Amino acid sequence: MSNLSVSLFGYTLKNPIIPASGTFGFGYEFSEYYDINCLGSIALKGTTLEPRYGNPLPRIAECPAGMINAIGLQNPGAEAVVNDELIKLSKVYEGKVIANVGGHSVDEYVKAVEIVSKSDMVFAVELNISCPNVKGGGLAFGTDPKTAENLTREVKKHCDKPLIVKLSPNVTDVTELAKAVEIGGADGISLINTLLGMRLCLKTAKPIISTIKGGYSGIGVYPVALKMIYDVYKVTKIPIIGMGGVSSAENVIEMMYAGASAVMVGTQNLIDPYASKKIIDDLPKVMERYGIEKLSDIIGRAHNA
Amino acid sequence: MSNLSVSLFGYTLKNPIIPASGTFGFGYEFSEYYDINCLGSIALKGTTLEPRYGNPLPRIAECPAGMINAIGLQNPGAEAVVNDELIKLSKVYEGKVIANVGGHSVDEYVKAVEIVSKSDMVFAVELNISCPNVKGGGLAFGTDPKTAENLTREVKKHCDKPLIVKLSPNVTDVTELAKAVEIGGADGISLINTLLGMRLCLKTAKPIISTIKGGYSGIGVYPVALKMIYDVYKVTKIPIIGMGGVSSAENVIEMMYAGASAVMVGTQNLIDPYASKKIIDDLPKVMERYGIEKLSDIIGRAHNA
Amino acid sequence: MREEVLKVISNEPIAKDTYKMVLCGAAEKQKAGQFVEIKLDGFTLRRPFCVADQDGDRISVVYKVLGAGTRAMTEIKEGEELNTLTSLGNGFNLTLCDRPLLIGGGLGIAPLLYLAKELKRQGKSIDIILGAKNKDELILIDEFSKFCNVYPATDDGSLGFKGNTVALALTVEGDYDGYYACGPEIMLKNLSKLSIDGEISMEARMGCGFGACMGCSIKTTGGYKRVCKEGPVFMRSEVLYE
Amino acid sequence: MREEVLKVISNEPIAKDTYKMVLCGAAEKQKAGQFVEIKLDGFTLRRPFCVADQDGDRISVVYKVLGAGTRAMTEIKEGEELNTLTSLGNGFNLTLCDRPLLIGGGLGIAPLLYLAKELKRQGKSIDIILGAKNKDELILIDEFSKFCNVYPATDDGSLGFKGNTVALALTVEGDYDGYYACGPEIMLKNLSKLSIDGEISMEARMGCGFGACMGCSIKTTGGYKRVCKEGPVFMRSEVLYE
Ligand SMILES: Cc1cc2nc3c(=O)[nH]c(=O)nc-3n(C[C@H](O)[C@H](O)[C@H](O)COP(=O)(O)OP(=O)(O)OC[C@H]3O[C@@H](n4cnc5c(N)ncnc54)[C@H](O)[C@@H]3O)c2cc1C
Ligand SMILES: Cc1cc2nc3c(=O)[nH]c(=O)nc-3n(C[C@H](O)[C@H](O)[C@H](O)COP(=O)(O)OP(=O)(O)OC[C@H]3O[C@@H](n4cnc5c(N)ncnc54)[C@H](O)[C@@H]3O)c2cc1C
Ligand SMILES: Cc1cc2nc3c(=O)[nH]c(=O)nc-3n(C[C@H](O)[C@H](O)[C@H](O)COP(=O)(O)O)c2cc1C
Ligand SMILES: Cc1cc2nc3c(=O)[nH]c(=O)nc-3n(C[C@H](O)[C@H](O)[C@H](O)COP(=O)(O)O)c2cc1C
Ligand code: FES
Ligand code: FES
Repeated sequence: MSNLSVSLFGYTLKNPIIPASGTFGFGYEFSEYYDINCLGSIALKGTTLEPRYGNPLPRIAECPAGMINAIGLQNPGAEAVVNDELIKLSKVYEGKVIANVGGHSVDEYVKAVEIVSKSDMVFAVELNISCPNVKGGGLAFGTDPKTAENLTREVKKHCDKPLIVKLSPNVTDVTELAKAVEIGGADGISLINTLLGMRLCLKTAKPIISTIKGGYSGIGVYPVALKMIYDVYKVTKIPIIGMGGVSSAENVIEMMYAGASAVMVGTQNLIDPYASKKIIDDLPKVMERYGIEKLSDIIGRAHNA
Repeated sequence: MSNLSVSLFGYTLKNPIIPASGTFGFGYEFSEYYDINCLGSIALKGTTLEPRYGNPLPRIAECPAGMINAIGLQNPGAEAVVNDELIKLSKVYEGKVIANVGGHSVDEYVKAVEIVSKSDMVFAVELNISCPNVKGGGLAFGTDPKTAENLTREVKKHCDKPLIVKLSPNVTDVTELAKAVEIGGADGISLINTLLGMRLCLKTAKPIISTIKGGYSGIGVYPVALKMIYDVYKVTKIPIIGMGGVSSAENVIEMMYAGASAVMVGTQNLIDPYASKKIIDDLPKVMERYGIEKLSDIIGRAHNA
Repeated sequence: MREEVLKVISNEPIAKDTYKMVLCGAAEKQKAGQFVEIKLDGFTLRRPFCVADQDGDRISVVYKVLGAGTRAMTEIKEGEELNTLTSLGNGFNLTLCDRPLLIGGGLGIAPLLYLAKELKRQGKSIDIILGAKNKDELILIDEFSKFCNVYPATDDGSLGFKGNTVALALTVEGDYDGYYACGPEIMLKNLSKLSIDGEISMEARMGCGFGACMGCSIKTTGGYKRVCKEGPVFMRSEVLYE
Repeated sequence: MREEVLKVISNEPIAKDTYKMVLCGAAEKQKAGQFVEIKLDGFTLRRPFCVADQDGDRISVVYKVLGAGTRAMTEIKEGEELNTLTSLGNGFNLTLCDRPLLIGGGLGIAPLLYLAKELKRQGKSIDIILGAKNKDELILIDEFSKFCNVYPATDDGSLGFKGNTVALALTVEGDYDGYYACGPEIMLKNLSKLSIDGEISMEARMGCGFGACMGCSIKTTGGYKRVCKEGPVFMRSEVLYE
């Protein structure tokens, strides 16, 4: 029987498939569709210290091979996530999750991380320093290596769980950022967040989403994600969680070859609510086709192939 | 009757559709398929001072919403382009073309531009400072604003035709590059060149193309291209030639709304040899649907809408 | 929510740029006001449409050609199978009031047909205002006329009341203790001018359609709510327009 | 090159993971050695396949399941229409020599069938070496046997000569004044060991298939040439392997 399990920071995931932050809510609603205990883990919707409504509508625009979103980190705030959302999730999910934290200032990040990392259900915290949809925050931390390094260091001081830093693809050289957050003390790196993109209305010539630009995700970003994961694997020693346009078990295997220790599925969950489950169900068959017995064996294989 | 003509540097194009460099060879072979005189203009295959074979095979990898190429600027050299290729083209094409020039050093760029810009068939030169597929050259010029500015200035001194500088999307802030080349004396800007991407072979785990990474193009890059054109339009006064994933007349209109004075069609020519012609044929109908009488009226409309 | 492959029974124009598509194979009874999402070949996101009627396992939707997706839908042939998500959203509250006024503008008329039938089954008498730009764009008027009192309103006066649906509603609201409305955003917004409250069915650009992406959240007096999950039907009084 | 919509007449397995697809509607006679490119739903690039036979407006291709595209091809049903580009590439030179040896390895056997028929029509007698890993993977042997002298070669000796096609060819080359070969790259490369020269049909990952992208250029003694345009057939002696 094929072995799908992978290990992240000493925690064992039954498989490497994790729904990506922002595309799976706080998880429990998907348990109406299938038993979410089949998932490797779950990345929670991006959480900030205070509750946020996010950006005005429209927040969504379609693209030929994906979508643009400008949700703007709508969330009920860190306290409510721990006290309400995670309680609801604990009723339907036995595993542990990854909390995803966004912010505008070092202080805000630190405080939000302190709150969410206290929850027993959280086995790692993912620091979103790459959200293109929040004014004056997010992305700025994700484009300058020194700023990213300092933020990581400050947050790490107040976080007793493994800290994953999520990188933006909207930079000239993502490896600079990766090296910086590793020096800053990150335990893992996740990438990619969304690419900056936009769409215009053919009738009015106006931007479709309210914030003009937004974050582009879906199958169209896959080759970009793969390249960045491959490059970051070369320059860092900490585990990488890969994502960006994954829509099949084959994509998962290719991303693990490139260097991902686990793989997040984002936009595909929105197109097909059963996507993450289907990918997990397909994995053994596809592994067999390519002669893979143990999924964890293939992490980074492209680099020695 | 709808008016499709646009003007670039005082030269009138019967329509804004120009096959993109590298996806249409030197043009004349497409005249076996249709009368290429319907085209607004043609961007020639990237030309260097000396002949180049380019990269080893494989040079092509497929992606879910596009392709990766690593041609590496295969071309017969500037002299042969002027003396052979353009002569062949002149037999089947009455219009004027855009010569596309690549290089490794300022000197090489300057000399190649001097040669190709002498041809009567060339009404503008496109400087490719963003080719991801040539070692030690191309892309480096395209990521640092100061280097790009200086190259533009030097080339401009030796170029008596309008000079278009083609920008890379693989940068943190494309507007910095745009402003730099405008200061350097560029008469126009074209964007985007390919995004960096890669694919791995599922059987061997090895990169599919010989150079490991390559340039990603096709419908998957469209929202990224649109956003960059929109941003560059805001900060520069010179005309923009837009491209990246264009596959329909609707895409052309949207790109012109964003700020493009003309639009190049690349990968779609490879998927459908008749693509550029089909888009031109579709334009009047689509213009009518959106109440557009004169195509040149809509350039940059998104910015006042 | 249910993922279902439904078969196209028919797909015919019923007015200018307006089509009715009948799909069969639905396992569940949809509530009036609920919507379905259709996956179209070559498009990333699903297209949401209100259920305009249900008869056994047959669901119909009425759609207007708006962009590339709905244009492609007009090409779909009888017998083709479509991947859909059904039973989406909350639906209208059928016990909202005793003497309801129905108000439909433009394509918003479609979901009210199914609602009207359901209310009729409860024995209620149905008065409905149907509004459009002009007579030719007024859809489904014959179908409603069979079992409802129809009050047409057209911007150009080519049929019935000259003016918009809200203006007409203001002249009759005294006779009703509530309303159900669906139509353009401006109409729904202006319904606050009525002294009675009612339910409105809203639209938003959707990422998922089943509550996962927060792409469709609106502000309400009860905090933010998702059009696709807590909606698309809301009390007019709870919606906070920006 | 021609853009043509061809209709699938049949699409059947003929060996392990190997299928034959017959398409009808081709307007032009393809040359032996030319190839067609098929656009598959959901895939960006067209898939190139050699013409394995032509009978009037019917073209057949023989393909092996290799990746996602060819796997999807096995699902294509009779009656479906496929967008194709036909008459691609140069094709074999039918007047290359008087007494040719044909050498086919693996899937490379397929295009030689059409070639053999064309040569036969010229009145030439056809000797062909057919190679594969083992007996079960040796395709089309019955079809060739009808009109050619077939010399099988298998790596495991399960049929005919034990060894590869080139090794077998070396033992008989004296009888021929040229060859036509198609098969894996390593085989084509090793044909340089023969003292006679001949034509080889090459493969390359293609962007376009009709000469526009330079994705398939190889080095030859006559400069770089495109597999899709100046090829896929080249003289063995002109190809410079790296
Ligand atoms: C809950 C709900 C119920 C609806 N019911 C109906 C109905 O019964 N009949 C009907 O004709 N229309 C209905 N609509 C609107 C319908 O979904 C859009 O007209 C349709 O999605 C447009 O698709 P398109 O590809 O033609 O347009 P495009 O503009 O090309 O679509 C691009 C993207 O924008 C989205 N989009 C564009 N316009 C709208 C809109 N007005 N509302 C939501 N998304 C939009 C599309 O779904 C797609 O994701 C409903 C919308 C919602 C949210
Ligand atoms: C001129 C020519 C003639 C051919 N004739 C035949 C034939 O008669 N029968 C047959 O079975 N195969 C033939 N091939 C190979 C066939 O094109 C590939 O097996 C097929 O494209 C694989 O597609 P896929 O989606 O299954 O593989 P994937 O690996 O999923 O394809 C990914 C991409 O790589 C390309 N690709 C992968 N392998 C090859 C390859 N070996 N050669 C070229 N492109 C490749 C695909 O076309 C696609 O663009 C020929 C190739 C060429 C160039
Ligand atoms: C609707 C939506 C909301 C998202 N919200 C978040 C978020 O809150 N925090 C975050 O780190 N990433 C967020 N992302 C980014 C995804 O987690 C992921 O990095 C990105 O979409 C690329 O993966 P994909 O192509 O598989 O979707 C969001 C993406 C989408 C589409
Ligand atoms: C096969 C191929 C070859 C290319 N060669 C060149 C080139 O020589 N010079 C250049 O400036 N751009 C080159 N490009 C980039 C295109 O001109 C264009 O900028 C890019 O592909 C984006 O447009 P598209 O998505 O429409 O293809 C090439 C692209 C492809 C696909
Ligand atoms: S559309 Fe995704 S939450 Fe409503
Ligand atoms: S595949 Fe494009 S030139 Fe040969």
